[in-house]
Amino acid sequence: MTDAGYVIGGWTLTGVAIAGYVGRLWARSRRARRFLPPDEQGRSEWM
Amino acid sequence: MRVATGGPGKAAEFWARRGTIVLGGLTVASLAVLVVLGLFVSDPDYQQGDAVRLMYLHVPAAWIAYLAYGVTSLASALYLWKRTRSPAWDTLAGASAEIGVLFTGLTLVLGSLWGRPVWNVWWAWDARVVSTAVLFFLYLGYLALRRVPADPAVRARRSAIAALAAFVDVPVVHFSVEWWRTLHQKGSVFNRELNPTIQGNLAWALLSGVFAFTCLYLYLLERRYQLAVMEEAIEERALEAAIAERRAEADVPPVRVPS
Amino acid sequence: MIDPPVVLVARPKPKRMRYIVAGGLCAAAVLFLIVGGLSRNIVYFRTVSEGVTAHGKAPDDTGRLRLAGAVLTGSVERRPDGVTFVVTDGTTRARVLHHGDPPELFKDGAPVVCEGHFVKGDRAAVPTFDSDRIMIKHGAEYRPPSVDASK
Amino acid sequence: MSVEGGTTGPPGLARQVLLVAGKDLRIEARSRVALNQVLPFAGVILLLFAFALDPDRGLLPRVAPGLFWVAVLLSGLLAISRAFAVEGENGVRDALRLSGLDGAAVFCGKALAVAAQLLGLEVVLGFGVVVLYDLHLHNLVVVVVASLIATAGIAAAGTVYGVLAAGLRVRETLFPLLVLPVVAPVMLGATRAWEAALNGAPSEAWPWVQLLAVFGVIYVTMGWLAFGPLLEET
Repeated sequence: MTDAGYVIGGWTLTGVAIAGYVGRLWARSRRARRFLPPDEQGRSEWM
Repeated sequence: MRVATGGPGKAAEFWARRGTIVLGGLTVASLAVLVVLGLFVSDPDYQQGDAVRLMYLHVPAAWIAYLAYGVTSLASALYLWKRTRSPAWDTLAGASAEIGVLFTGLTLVLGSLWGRPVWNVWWAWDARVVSTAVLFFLYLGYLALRRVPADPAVRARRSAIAALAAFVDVPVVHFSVEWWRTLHQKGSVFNRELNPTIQGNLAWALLSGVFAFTCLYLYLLERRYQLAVMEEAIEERALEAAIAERRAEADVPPVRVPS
Repeated sequence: MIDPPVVLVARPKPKRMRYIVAGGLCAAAVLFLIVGGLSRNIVYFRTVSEGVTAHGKAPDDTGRLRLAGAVLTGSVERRPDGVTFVVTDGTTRARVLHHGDPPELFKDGAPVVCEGHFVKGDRAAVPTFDSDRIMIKHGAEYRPPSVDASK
Repeated sequence: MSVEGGTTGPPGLARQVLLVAGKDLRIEARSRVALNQVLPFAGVILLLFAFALDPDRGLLPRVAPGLFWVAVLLSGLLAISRAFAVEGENGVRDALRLSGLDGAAVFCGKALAVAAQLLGLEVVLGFGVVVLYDLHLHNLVVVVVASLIATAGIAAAGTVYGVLAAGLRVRETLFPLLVLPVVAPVMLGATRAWEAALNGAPSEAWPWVQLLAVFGVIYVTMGWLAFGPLLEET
């Protein structure tokens, strides 16, 4: 494998890991909001 | 957009919401800048060539791991100290530790991917690498401890003590390259002379990485904290509902009284 | 009926002194760890001088070790089964007989860590080291090639 | 459990330590779990290592110090879990908490009892590696000193995390995950000290003994401070 291969692999992996974590947080938050009335939902804005 | 119900917290709430939105935007923008600077604009290193581009993720990830565990320890200490005790500190400690574990894992994997082309090995049993792996498992244990169902106050106290005990390893990781002879290079920014040994546009790429990851950390921390607050509220509601149910059962007069 | 256990005293107030003493003790322990002689011991590799000196004392010992130094410029010689070169730390030299392909970043002047053992009974001033793995030990200096060229 | 000296005020700290340690050791002596289960387990570990590492190649004597300490740790985990399992029964934990004993004294007492069991384990296992792995013991002083200090560190850290995990439903699985990374430096130091001593270079062992001592001090201090609050609310 060339240097570029390791670099691309590393950056892709980082992107996937971060996106995966954000996605998991998002899904769990969405699920949690379904169980709560609006005044207990905390701040739900993502961006 | 939903507006807070009013009262003194209204303005703070409004700005906190704005803060989250600004932080999210800043994170995405700075990550984009990092990709451009790190992958395209910056020059290859005079020795390592293109492999150095892994540093722009590896070093910021390690920095976030330190930062996250630092926040966890601070929050745990504030929880343990009676004058500042608040369940919010415990929630914050847990949220921060989870992100810390994510970034410690990333640090290890990225370090391994970087080590193969530049050291010629995937893994070296040197002090920096091993102490980082130990750090990963210490906080993995901490998270496992947090997940065990228990009385919230008891769990918070246990977790806080475990977090402080685990933090001992952080300085060991950081100074391992100074104290001991390792294959791992010494700190390139926070070294003993506080003299960054990274030059040219490589330094800008690393700086943008540190900035982007710091924004990302703060954003993730805020999101994780809000999630934890909501999940705690759900648990509380479930508990209240269960108690109300038992109450209701007790209020029903017994159908048949045994003689 | 069993008597309830005798309660001796009410729980004493938190002992401030205890925290101070304990904190001081921990700090002292950590300080000792930093300034104490541990740096001599937790080593990933030996320098060429240390390795050659140790080998000089016990030439028949073929224990595995890692030897670190710079590749002497002009000493690299490719062979069918690997490469030979001289490593030096400025004062002492050792000849390295490496089996297998050297890593990509291996070149004249590169800082290397060789894993292997000294040849048994080699009493030469520049002893031969049998290596089967070469790692590159980089410094923490990063700069673009253009800056390098301007120097 | 009744505590002596109820009318004359609390006994001294040292006396409290010995009371707790004596209680734990008496329980162990009567239940014989350490003797009948932990020791045989340690023996099985030694045998497994020998099977796994091909005894003919002369590998075993070289790696024996590491195997010894891994065996001590693994079987020590059982002994430590056991030291806290006995308190989960019959409300002993509550009794201990209400006894008015100083948290630090309870910690020292329990750690002392654990250390005593670990030392017994080490003696038997040491005998095992000498016989089974053909290990030649040189520089016995260094070996014994390193083992004593390492045992103190393992017992202290094990006791802190033992009480941390005690009373939890998942303590059997959680406890090793919590405690093993923490005692990893102790295992490293003890193994290297043994290797140095057995290879006939005792002077190289002392820095490792110092490392062991540093970790011992840190863990004991940690337990001294944290044990009271941990015992109080769990």
